[in-house]
Amino acid sequence: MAGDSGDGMQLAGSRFTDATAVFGNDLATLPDFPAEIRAPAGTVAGVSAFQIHFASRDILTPGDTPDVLVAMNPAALKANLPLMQRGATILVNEDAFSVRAVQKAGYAENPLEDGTLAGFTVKRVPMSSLTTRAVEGIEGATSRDAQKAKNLFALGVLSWLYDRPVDVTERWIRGKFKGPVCEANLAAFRAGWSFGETSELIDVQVKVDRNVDVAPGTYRNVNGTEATALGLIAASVKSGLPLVFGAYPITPASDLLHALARRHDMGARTIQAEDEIAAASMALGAAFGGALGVTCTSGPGLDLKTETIGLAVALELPMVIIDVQRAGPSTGMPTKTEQSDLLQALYGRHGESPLPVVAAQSPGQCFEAVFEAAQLAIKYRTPVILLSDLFVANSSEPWRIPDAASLPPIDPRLRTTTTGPFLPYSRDDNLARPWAIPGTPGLQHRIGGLEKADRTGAISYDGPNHARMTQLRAEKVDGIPVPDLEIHGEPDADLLVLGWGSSYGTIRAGARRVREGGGRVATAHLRHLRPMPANTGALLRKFERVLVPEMNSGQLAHELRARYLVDVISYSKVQGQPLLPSEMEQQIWRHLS
Amino acid sequence: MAGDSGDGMQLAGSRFTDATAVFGNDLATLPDFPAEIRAPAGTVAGVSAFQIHFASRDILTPGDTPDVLVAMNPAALKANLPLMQRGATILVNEDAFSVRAVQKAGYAENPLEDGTLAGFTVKRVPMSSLTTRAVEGIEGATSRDAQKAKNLFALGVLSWLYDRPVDVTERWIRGKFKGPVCEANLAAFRAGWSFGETSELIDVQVKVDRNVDVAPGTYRNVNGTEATALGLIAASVKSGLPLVFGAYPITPASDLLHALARRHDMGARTIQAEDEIAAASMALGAAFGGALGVTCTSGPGLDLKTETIGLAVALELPMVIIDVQRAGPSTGMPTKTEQSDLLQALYGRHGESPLPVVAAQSPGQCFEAVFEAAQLAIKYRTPVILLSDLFVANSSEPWRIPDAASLPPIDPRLRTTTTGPFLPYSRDDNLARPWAIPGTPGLQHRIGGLEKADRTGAISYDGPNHARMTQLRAEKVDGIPVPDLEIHGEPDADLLVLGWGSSYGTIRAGARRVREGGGRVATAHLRHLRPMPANTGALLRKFERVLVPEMNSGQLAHELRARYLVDVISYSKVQGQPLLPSEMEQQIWRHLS
Amino acid sequence: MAAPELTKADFQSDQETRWCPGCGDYAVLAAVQAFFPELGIPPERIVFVSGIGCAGRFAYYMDTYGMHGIHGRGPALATGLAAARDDLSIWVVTGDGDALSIGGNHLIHALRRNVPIKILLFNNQIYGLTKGQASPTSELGKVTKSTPFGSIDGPFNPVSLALGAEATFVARTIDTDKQHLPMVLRAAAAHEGAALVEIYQNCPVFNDGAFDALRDKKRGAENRIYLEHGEPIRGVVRDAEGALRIGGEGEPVIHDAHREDPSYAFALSRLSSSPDGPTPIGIFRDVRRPVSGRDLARQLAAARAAADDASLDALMRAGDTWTIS
Amino acid sequence: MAAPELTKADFQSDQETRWCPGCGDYAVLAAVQAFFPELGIPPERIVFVSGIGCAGRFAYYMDTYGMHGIHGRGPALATGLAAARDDLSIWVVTGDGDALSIGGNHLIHALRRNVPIKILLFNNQIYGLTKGQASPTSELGKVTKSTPFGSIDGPFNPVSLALGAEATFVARTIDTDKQHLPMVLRAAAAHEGAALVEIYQNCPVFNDGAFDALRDKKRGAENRIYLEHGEPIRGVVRDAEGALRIGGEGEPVIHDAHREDPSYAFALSRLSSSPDGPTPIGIFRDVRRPVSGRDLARQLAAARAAADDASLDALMRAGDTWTIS
Ligand SMILES: Cc1ncc(C[n+]2csc(CCOP(=O)(O)OP(=O)(O)O)c2C)c(N)n1
Ligand SMILES: Cc1ncc(C[n+]2csc(CCOP(=O)(O)OP(=O)(O)O)c2C)c(N)n1
Ligand code: SF4
Ligand code: SF4
Ligand SMILES: [Mg+2]
Ligand SMILES: [Mg+2]
Repeated sequence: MAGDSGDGMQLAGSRFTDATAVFGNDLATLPDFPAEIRAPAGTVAGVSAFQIHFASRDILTPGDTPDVLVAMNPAALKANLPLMQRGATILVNEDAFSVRAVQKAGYAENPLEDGTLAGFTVKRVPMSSLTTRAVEGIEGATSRDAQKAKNLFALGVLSWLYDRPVDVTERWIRGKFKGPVCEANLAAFRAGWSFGETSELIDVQVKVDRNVDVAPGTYRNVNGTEATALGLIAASVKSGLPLVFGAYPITPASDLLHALARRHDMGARTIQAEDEIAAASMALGAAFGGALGVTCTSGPGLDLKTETIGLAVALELPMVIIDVQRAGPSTGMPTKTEQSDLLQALYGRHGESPLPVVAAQSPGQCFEAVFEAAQLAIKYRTPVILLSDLFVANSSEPWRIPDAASLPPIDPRLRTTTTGPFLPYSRDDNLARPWAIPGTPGLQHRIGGLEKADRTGAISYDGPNHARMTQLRAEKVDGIPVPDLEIHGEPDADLLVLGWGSSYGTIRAGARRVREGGGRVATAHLRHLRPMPANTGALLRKFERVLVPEMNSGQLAHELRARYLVDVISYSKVQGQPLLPSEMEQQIWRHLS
Repeated sequence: MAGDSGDGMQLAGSRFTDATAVFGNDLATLPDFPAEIRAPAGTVAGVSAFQIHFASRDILTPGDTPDVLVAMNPAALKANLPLMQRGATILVNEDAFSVRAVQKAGYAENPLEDGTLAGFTVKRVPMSSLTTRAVEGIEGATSRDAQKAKNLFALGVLSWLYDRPVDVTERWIRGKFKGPVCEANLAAFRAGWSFGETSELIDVQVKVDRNVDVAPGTYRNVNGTEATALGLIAASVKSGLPLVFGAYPITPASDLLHALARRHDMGARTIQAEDEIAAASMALGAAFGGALGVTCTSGPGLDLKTETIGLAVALELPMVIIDVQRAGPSTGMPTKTEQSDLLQALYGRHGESPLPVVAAQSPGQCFEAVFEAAQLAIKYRTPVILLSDLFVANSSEPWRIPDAASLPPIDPRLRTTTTGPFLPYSRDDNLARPWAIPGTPGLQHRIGGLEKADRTGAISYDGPNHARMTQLRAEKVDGIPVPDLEIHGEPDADLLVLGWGSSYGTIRAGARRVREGGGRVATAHLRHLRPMPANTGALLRKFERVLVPEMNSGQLAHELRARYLVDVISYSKVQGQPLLPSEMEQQIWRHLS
Repeated sequence: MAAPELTKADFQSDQETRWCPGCGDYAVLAAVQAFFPELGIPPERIVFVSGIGCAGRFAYYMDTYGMHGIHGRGPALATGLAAARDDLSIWVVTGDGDALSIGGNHLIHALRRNVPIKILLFNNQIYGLTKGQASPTSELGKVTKSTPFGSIDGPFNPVSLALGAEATFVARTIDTDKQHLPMVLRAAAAHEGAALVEIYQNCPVFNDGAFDALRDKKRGAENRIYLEHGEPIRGVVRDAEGALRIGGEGEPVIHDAHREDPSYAFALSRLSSSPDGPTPIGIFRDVRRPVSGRDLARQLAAARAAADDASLDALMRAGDTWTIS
Repeated sequence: MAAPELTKADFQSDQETRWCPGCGDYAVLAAVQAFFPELGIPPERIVFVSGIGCAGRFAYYMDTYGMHGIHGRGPALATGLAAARDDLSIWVVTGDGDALSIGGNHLIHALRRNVPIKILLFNNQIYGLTKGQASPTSELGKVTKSTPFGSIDGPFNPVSLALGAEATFVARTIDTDKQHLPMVLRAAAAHEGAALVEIYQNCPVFNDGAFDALRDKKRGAENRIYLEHGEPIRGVVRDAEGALRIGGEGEPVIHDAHREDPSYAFALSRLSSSPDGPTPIGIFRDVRRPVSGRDLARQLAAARAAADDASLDALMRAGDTWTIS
């Protein structure tokens, strides 16, 4: 938190610290006062900052590089930016970036506009004016009070982001101030908090294990959303298929729509549909026309896309559905993460409607995951669900940028000719049917959601045909070859920790700590939820104990039990928060002894 | 099939027979010519009929009582009605029921209108006029040709209903007739077939085991739909809650809407909603107002209701969702039965959103099943899914009518007062929350889909609270006491056959046949899919082998494996057809040896 | 027994309001809370149903019964509630995305059916809660997060759409107009069937100033074309072709909100295509049509009250039965 | 190279048509198949997208590309297809339930966006496929399977609804009118944006005779009010209040389908409330408005064609990067 020395940063900082301590976190702080007591307002010299590092346990330093900077003015930004790593979040008081203020801070151009902040997650909040408005109605409060209360607005926003208890701070405000000033401060604090909640602000910290060996190459910081956007563009380029992305805004999935909407330069077409049903239908309609049809949503939206996904299963057309999971049920906690849509992805459609399910395991790996989802969709003519989550979508990590040339081409194998009558439901070796798109002479055909006769695709109510088609659809999906699970750590340990999705880094980190402490443990991570790797069952049986940590009530555990009849141990955390390395470490120790 | 002797019934009958033989069914026929060669047209004496009994195997007699009567005129109806058992299907040529024809047959009133056919499933088809229209366009065909071709229209309808191959018959028509007459007959046949398909005609035969001991009491014939309608009315009467039934038409669920729409006399309110989302939302909105909110649909509609059901889970309001399953995926085969929505009912919602799932096992038992669903919904303040299917909804059986007084009252326990602040998310011993409905002074409160703080119901983004609420919601559902599974047959046999839903009668019949043949087998039937009876695991482990027959790809088997880690044997049939006793018998023998 | 007089405080819930400072929603909330005592309906007989969006939060702030539903389904939830209960005053609060994008179908059907519910559509021409995407009322070319190169789709005119959907009551008002807003609410409450009230609502964070042409004291005075039943409509004439126009030659128009034929109200709705110039404000249409289920509700309530074991027995035993002893 | 002349047979698929004998759908199918050669578009560049219902079967019978989708989603599927491909002629076939009940939202949004698709709405005022329930165009009081005591909800007027949703092309025609139907299709095909064509279609099985007042030779001649651009509308006058009326005193009206202001077309749509009396038939409105994504499609196609590994590399490496060797 940095601002002008008159901005009350120390006060806000210490309040946040208190609330954090009450919250039970371990912490370390580093107040950073300006050298001169009365440095000119708005200059870099006048910046006052307060840094706090907190976590559940194990705080060794006051945080080498902060994850979040709150900059109340351009000078504060200038002074603290060098401390920040790319990928960090910067919350700026947008109102304070007037031309004059920008110059005073020593910037030539407005740093919010000129690319200075590229690579950071910038959240622009008009803090001054929102505070003024919050305070406006309070009898007796002056505009100066409002002006002074904006530190509490910032504190409110931060408290929301990090779930700090509000009552502690409110009690403190009540004790410290009186009358209109008290009211003004309370109003500002609450307004900041409400702003966070109401406008569904999200922040997640980078939890990814950074101690892995770093391969040579060119890197950048990406969050999961950016990597997904790049992966989709790459799949479009490598397949030569136009990308048509239909979506309806929903936190935390909207950002992908925003990112792709900018990509006219790569020929990407985004449509903000009237609802999720339409969004999925648009992607599917586009797929019929030979596009890479993609739709992206979060839980409530996935519910609504169900019927259309089922149609895609019946039509056997390529389509990618991205589900950025958030905490449910129902509206739930839209700004909190969870992995609780797994069973829905697998089974949440009427009838027997199998489809491949892939999961993203880290911000950078979203690129690969979505690229693979597109590959599978196109190769097998099937909808594919990619499970991501709020945590992986919003956190960021250094990502080794692949060479475009090294990415495999995706051959859409569009059918353009036929000898004899065209059979839209004949199949190749992968059991995939031909994709013949409108505009192809001689291959006119009709497809639909009614059961189809094998090979011809004509409407069929025949029982044995239905049995056969049901089986073919399942075989096609279950026959997809996916790479074997790889064991990390001690392959002959007693305990295997098997995770999926965004907990990848955390599980690795937890296991590493255990190993550092002398424990022996193996880990593996599922990226393919249907079909599962061929060696999954064997691996599960090989270990004496298998721990399955998930941010849900044990959905993967349930599925593993059903498939492999192995009594895995479910560790379930449903708090809207990512798993923590420390927590993993503790759990592993628990099951080692 | 019965009509005037000039109506060509024998011809139609023998064609159907041929197609049936080709189809591979065992069969027995009983042509029934009129005694006089030229009895006056339209009189009972002039009726010509043809009876056929067919099944996969084991035909002992030409069918004691026919399941379906095709009556081409009133006389045919009159002559054959005595043969028919209540519950059978009667397809009438509506056009032939003119006042004169009715009198000629010796009826005082039109039997279609005066209640003569109460208890039968009557399908009125304007066969004469549809045939005339079908033939109209054919060059050279006379109206006499059209008149004579209506037997082929009837044959077409029957062929559709029973999936007879059309090519055999068409080939025969081509061989037998020439020129316009041939065209006319072909057109009539196809028109009949198309009518069946286009207007989603459904027929199922009564497959229920009738050899059970018959308890004393008053009986009537009901099909599953009628029993469900009565069960809902009973739940409304016994709870004192108004029934609000929101539905959107869909085969085979629409009939329940039709049945309840007539029940103004019992205070039932039906709404044909604009879509399934609205239908579910209307039921839920009504529940908030203190009604028994119910919605009914089939697969594609269940997809659409997903999000609203999730809201009901979060709101913890009573609601009953009836899913009359049909063959999927997607539009699938709307007139064919299946049990393939089980995993969707259990898991097809985003987030952790548990709810009780109940299944109906026979037409008459639909009454109990839906009554129980309503009881659970009201007692536990939760949406409940009742899984029925096309087969159970449309087939019928004698049903022992309960005394209204013997049905348990359902106490809605509406909250009307409070001491201290009202806590809408406080819980009783069943973990159910208070249901305080608008109009109750002093208990104003707001509920919604965002996560709620325990007890107070205020919006909460708190992690531990979310974990606690997630657990409470699951515990509430899983803590519902349901009766233990009962073993039928030999409790110490090696093989247990465990079914669920509409296969109840078939499995019993198959097992009986095995026992008659000297085999030893036990059966049990699951009516509660979540929670499952407490003794389920123990039972599964007690038997050496457990056979789980289902009309899907093994969904219950999957669930049992996950829950109880028992390697059950799945017998899966996905042909849009109910399981058959003979098939069950065969499977049981297979796993006995 | 005379009920105690209700006050504004009776409608204020203890939930802290959580909109951004300066949000137009505050003004609407204050106006609604101030207006409700006038209806004389006790708070427990009032229900606010809402969808998702900033506007949807409204339901939490009224000390009545309330249901914060799911996105777009407010009118459907409310229709079910109205079917179950004809003794309640049911209000739906919705946003432009909630009502016109995802919820468009339920809105038009509730209006067609003439369900006895009052729908307050907070139109800020943007998605607020999800942080600034285009809505179906955002203007062509609008730059938003989801349309960085400008929206390529033209907007709905909510009043026209409602009239096309057979709405019996359609009005438009402005968040900050402390006189006009309650006046419109009063008429909506008095209307027997479905009432749609479009409220121009400023979103200072994501779409500030969208309605300045009408909200500003000075510009508003120029641009607001008030519709008052029986009064001439200032500045509006009927031209030689029979069309309504702002300014120019023609006959003056006397406003008739009760005209059966919605063509007139529709023509009024077309006088403005976006709220940045002269715009009609007030009640466009207010006519009577059978209210969905009104009589039925009474009839069914009576039937249900009479339904008992005896009638249930009779129903179950209707038709052919046989007895085995 | 001159393409061979197309004939009706080129548009007939080998699927046997499976409607009930006498169904109005046959007449529409025949008219459409007979009309299509005239467009000169090869069958492979034509796509029929449909929802579920009897009408939805239409897609199977045209020997073009076809997609029989799910209930109500035809316009959304077609919008996606149109976004992917601007070289196709895309037609949606839908029923009154499919388009106006479950699919109402997609319909109004496709019209608002002015997506280049042609929507044929087969209105038989009933649910055919599901055997006879009320639809949103069934009249008040209608007795159907789902409304045994008569429907309590008034119907939509599809033309009014479409106009309220900003439709740029709206027409109405009759299944059996072999001259008029192709004339309307011709105009719809020529229209650049979204076109909605309501086709009154008889369902002899579940709602026979609903349109007899217009389909009958004799009664039809009396009741059809043909709308022809530039021609006076027979029997319709503008009264002193500026309203359109059938009969009575007033000025004759010359039809102007191109009038920008939809109020006029809307007024025409209100001349009839159900098709059992005098009813306007023809093109109510046909105006130009930017077509959704028209220019964008070309621009994006060019961008995609140019996108290659080099541009992908550039994109991935945009912004801050660092290299580890
Ligand atoms: C099914 C579903 N889809 C999407 C969302 C995300 N969402 C919440 S509110 C909203 C739109 C808000 O816009 P509007 O209705 O105009 O309300 P405002 O916030 O502007 O008041 C969206 C897209 C959701 N909650 N549920
Ligand atoms: C999601 C879903 N809900 C319901 C249905 C059942 N259904 C099929 S067609 C139809 C309505 C048919 O009416 P309409 O659109 O008027 O077409 P018509 O048959 O009259 O041509 C319905 C309710 C379905 N197939 N899918
Ligand atoms: S985002 Fe806009 S509409 Fe939502 S609370 Fe903030 S100012 Fe109001
Ligand atoms: S039910 Fe009606 S609309 Fe459907 S095919 Fe038959 S006649 Fe045509
Ligand atoms: Mg809005
Ligand atoms: Mg219809």
